Amino acid sequence: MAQVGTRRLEGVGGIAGARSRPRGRPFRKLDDSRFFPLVLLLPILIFFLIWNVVPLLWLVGLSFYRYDLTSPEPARWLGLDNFTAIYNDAQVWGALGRTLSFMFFSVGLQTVLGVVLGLLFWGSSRMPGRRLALTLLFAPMLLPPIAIGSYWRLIYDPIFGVLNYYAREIFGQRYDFLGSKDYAFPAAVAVDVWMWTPFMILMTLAALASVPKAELEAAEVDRLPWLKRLWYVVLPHGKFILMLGILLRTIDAFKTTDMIFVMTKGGPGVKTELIGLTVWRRGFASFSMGAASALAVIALLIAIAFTSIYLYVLNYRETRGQFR
Amino acid sequence: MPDSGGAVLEFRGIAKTYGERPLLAGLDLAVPAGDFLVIYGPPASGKSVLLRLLMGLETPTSGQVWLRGVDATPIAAAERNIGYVPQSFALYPHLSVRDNIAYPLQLAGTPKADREAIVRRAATMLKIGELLGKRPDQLSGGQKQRVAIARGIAKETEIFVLDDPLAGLDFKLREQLVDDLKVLQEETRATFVYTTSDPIEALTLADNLAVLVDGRIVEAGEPERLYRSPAHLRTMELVGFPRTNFVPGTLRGADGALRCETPLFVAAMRPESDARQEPGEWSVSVGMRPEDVVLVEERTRSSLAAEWLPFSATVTLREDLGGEEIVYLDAGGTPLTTVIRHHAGQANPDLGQRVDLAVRVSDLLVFDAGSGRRIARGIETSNG
Amino acid sequence: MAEIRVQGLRKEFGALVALDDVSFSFPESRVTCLLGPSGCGKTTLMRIIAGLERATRGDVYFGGQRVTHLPPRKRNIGMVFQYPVVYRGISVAENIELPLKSEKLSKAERTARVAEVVEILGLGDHVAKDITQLDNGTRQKVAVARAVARQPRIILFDEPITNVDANAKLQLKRAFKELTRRLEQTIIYVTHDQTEAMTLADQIALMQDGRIVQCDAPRELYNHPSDVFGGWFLGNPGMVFVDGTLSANGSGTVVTAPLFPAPVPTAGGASDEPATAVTVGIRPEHIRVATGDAPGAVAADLLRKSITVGRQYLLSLRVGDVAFKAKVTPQVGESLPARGAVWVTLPPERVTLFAPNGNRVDATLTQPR
Amino acid sequence: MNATARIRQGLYYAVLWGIAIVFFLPVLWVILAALKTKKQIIAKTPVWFFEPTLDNLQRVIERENFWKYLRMSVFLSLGGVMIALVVSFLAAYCFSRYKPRGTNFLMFLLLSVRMVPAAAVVVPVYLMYAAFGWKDTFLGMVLFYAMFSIPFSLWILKGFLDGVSLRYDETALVNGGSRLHIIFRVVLPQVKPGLVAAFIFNIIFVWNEFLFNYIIGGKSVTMVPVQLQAGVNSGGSADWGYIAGLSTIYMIPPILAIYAFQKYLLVGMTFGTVRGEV
Repeated sequence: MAQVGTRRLEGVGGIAGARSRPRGRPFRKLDDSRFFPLVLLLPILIFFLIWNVVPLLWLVGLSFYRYDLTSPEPARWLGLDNFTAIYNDAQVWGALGRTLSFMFFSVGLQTVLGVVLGLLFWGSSRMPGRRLALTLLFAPMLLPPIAIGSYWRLIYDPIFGVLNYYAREIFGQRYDFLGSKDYAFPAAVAVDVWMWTPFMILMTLAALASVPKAELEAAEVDRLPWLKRLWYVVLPHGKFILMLGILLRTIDAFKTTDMIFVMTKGGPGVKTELIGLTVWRRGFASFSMGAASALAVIALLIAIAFTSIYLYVLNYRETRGQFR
Repeated sequence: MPDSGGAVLEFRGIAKTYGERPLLAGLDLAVPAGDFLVIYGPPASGKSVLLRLLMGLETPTSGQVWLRGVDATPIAAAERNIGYVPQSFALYPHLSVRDNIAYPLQLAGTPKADREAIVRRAATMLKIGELLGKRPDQLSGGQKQRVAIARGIAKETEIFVLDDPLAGLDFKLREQLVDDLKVLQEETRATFVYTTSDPIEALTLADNLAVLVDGRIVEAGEPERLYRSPAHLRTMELVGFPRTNFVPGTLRGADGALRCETPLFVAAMRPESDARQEPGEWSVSVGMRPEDVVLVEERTRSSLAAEWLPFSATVTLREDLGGEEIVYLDAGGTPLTTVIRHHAGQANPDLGQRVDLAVRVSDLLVFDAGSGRRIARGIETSNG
Repeated sequence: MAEIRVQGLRKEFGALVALDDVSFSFPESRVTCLLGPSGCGKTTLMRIIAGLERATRGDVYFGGQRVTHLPPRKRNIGMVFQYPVVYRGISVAENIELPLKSEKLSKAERTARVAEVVEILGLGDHVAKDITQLDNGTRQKVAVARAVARQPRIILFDEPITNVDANAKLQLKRAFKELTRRLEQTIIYVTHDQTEAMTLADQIALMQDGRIVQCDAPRELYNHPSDVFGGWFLGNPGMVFVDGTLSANGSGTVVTAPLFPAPVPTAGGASDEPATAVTVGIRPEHIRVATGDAPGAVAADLLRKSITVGRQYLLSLRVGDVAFKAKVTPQVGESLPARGAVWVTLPPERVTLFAPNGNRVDATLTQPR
Repeated sequence: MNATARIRQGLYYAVLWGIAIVFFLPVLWVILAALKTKKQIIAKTPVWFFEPTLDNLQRVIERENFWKYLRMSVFLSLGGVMIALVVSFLAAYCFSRYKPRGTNFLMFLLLSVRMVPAAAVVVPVYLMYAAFGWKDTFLGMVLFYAMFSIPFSLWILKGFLDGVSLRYDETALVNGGSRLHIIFRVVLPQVKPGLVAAFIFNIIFVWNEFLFNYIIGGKSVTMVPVQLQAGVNSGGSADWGYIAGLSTIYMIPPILAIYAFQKYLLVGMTFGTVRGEV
């Protein structure tokens, strides 16, 4: 036993005077108990149970049934029939393929444009009215998608649309952007690009802000050329946030429904019908809930896969401690 | 169970493991009332965990914490009534300095008038009286630390725990705060338990010093005793600045005499106990304090008495502390340091120069390389 | 190689004056340490010299050339930052070489320069390693190597060893010492650590509140601070200060202070002025402490003693209500009791006098006859 | 700074402002439309300069139930988000401090479900609401929006709570503070920025939400976007003046919010996984 030397003083107290016995507490409080963490979690668990688990089970269950709201007959067990039907459904495959190319083009364009414009905005911190300019810039992504869809219907309108007028001024020709087979899809992509490029600008600015100031200063003192600075200084720090941005956009592009719904309803034909719209249509246009659920289950799985990738990237960075 | 024997707080057989990893291993320590105990050890030696066990913020895997004569292990942190200065300042950013300091009192339900008086007193002691109206983010690092200490001591209790409160502060700030803390403790006569990994801080503050290495207390006692007569290699290494020089060697016992051979010298030793009287051979570490390694002028070298062991080394760096200088040396691959004091008119070697050194046999301490325990020391010659 | 001169440099951050009209010359091919507590303006001064910060007023000259308005890349300087800046994704050697690639040097020349700095800084074992495999200390060495390899006229160090562990600190100090012995460049080294400054500098420029208060060789600065601040800031602990009075007594001027048993005559001071307040300063290691009385000694209370650097003893003492510190040798320290009555002597030749405004008084004390 | 540098900087800023305006142009066009007469809206040659009329806006305001829908938008947004903040703050504290097993899994699940296309979730939710009779009830709608806001709030708040040192809790604990005291008096004041970010971000989401309000809502809990969609899809020729007017009024709060809380935008848009400002 390491009894350290005996000491001459009797301890008499601290600055406030000693009161050596703590005041006893008559009863053990709830928050000392080991159930306290559970109490904190209870509300979220209830929400999770009622609004996530129940619908999820419902959804998965329903996907094995034939269940039409319009028909009087009760739900009928189908097994995997709904899924095989989807597998054989060219329309679904078409919508999936269209969604993929929508994601590819719109996210790709947003990224390129966003990075370029973001770099342009780098160093604008002392711009007069910067806050207002950024508000205008970021406005598209924060307005109701429903409203956005309707604006663009107005702008794209073949007769009085402002875009058509200028198209004719320049190309001498009118375009029915949303009504024509050739232009509807690019027109939808264009709206998405307009709406979400500001997001990629935001992410690029965040990525640039994550580059330590000293490293930029060192590159300046070391006289590195512009491109080398981007490559050796900016990219190693910024790529992570940029990656998160791209992933978030990909997940979000997969979900696009409202805006298309208002703008084209998937038309002309199925030219702009994305998977979200297909699910919606199956459920609430033809009221075949079973088939819609099966499709929803598939969409769900794809979304979970995307989210996993996102979180994996996020976690990878945290565990590898790449902050320094 | 041993009687607590007037100890105001006591660790009995404390062990703590996180998963598989043992942080503290069977640790006993008793602290008498009014003591300034410094728990001193290298970073990550378990100092903070020990304090957190004392505060009741962690539960020991085994063993007990006794407070004021009762087993406090099952008592919640809130009921232990200990003043606490955590490692990072942890000042509440949304409260003024005054409210930060008054915080423990407010929680304890001290009447408002008394609170103000105690806050004033604490602020005066720590020389932050004029800062009471400010917010933490308006303060410098040293001021924040003073506020954190004031908050820690403004509590109606007689036991205070300070977890390396000066870590990360500027040199000059530490110098002042160390002094103020010592005076504070002597004036209040409260029991202070303090951790640090700075040797000078530990030596300056401690009434008693507990050297903690790898979750074990290797030695505890008054700092001067630990400094002069360390029983363990780690004690000698850590207690004192600059760090002690160690030379690996072999201790040989034959014909009732002990000899220690190192790359630098060969010297006669005497065992610490009879156990080492028998013939044998041990691999050892020979410790010599930097101030005991002295620079010798070439011409006086031959006239050195037999009690001095001469060797030579090359100067690799001279670090000027102002009042004294640390000379870093390389003696055939063994790094060594020595201290020279300018005002004492000592030798003044150049960087890269080969210099002659000597150490007195009686200043050598020999430690078992395996256990780290002291097993022998240099023989004192009668005329020394 | 170039002398660096700043002229009437002023920097304001809002209401805060970071640099208060600093005019100063950093001599060519020398290591000048800017030393001072945090917030004294030393980093701001260096950043203005580097061109990373713009002065509110004043000019910077390299050699004879005015560079006030040049961006950093046109100033031909090297700089090492507080936290190790390395370029990611490439090896140590490539890191050192990267800036050289923009310098229009032959491949052979580049390789030779890299090899040279690698050798000086002892990076030989690491050249091929990826930068992410290195600890902070080694990274900082790489940063130093990169700055040096370009052979700029001027190299600036901004507290380069603050953020590395103790062991790496020592290694870096060795490397700096070695570097500065070999290099011909003008070097400015910013630090708040007096030991670093004393160890590495040819001369130290001590800063306080946006001004350079003194510039001298390290030992000179330590031994003869030109004001109270220098005396306090250097040393561990810093100088001991005691209030006293300077007055005339017929034959000359004398200093009266609680730590002197009788007035001590001065040499060189003015003699017929009325009594003025003066601060008596002495380094704690110069104070003599003994258990017995001696000529020139006063009785003191020893409050505490503790072991400090190299087994010296740090003593807390009090004479009347004046509390102060002294640092004594192991032998003396051991002979003293833990607390109690002792005798304290201030050797007059070690005492420095300061005026009430903090400046050193040009007067030396002499042994009382 | 010399003259050329100043001119160059002026040009640079002008370009940046230009970009911002180009992005805002489509929105501006709608705002202009709201101030035009019907004729001006459908004029074949775009009308940029005209005498503004408040007719459209007046029509919007006077339309039956406009205030009711707007009120519903406000109540549902505020109500849902406030509930979500309370629920997720408590949960985030638990996750951050007690680290119960399954923390990561639950956080992952919550986020995943939120990332699923709304159309996929709406089917079972609709059936559940129909079965339990929660359709077209205020409580059903507000609780749904609370759930809708919980995942992002939880992520944002967990991130902020992890940034509050455990030393704060411990200091309170050793001084006799209760857990509830720590949660509401010690930690809460320090995560205010997180609360603001979560609040702003989620409220904009709910404010703009359409699909669920359309499907599981009904006459008594209709919000403005549903009304907007009804306007757009009302037979052959839409009443553009009305739509533009309604959108213009409805976009004022979000635009003001972005202006006022711009520094929280990044935290919100990445639900706390990227911190900082731009």
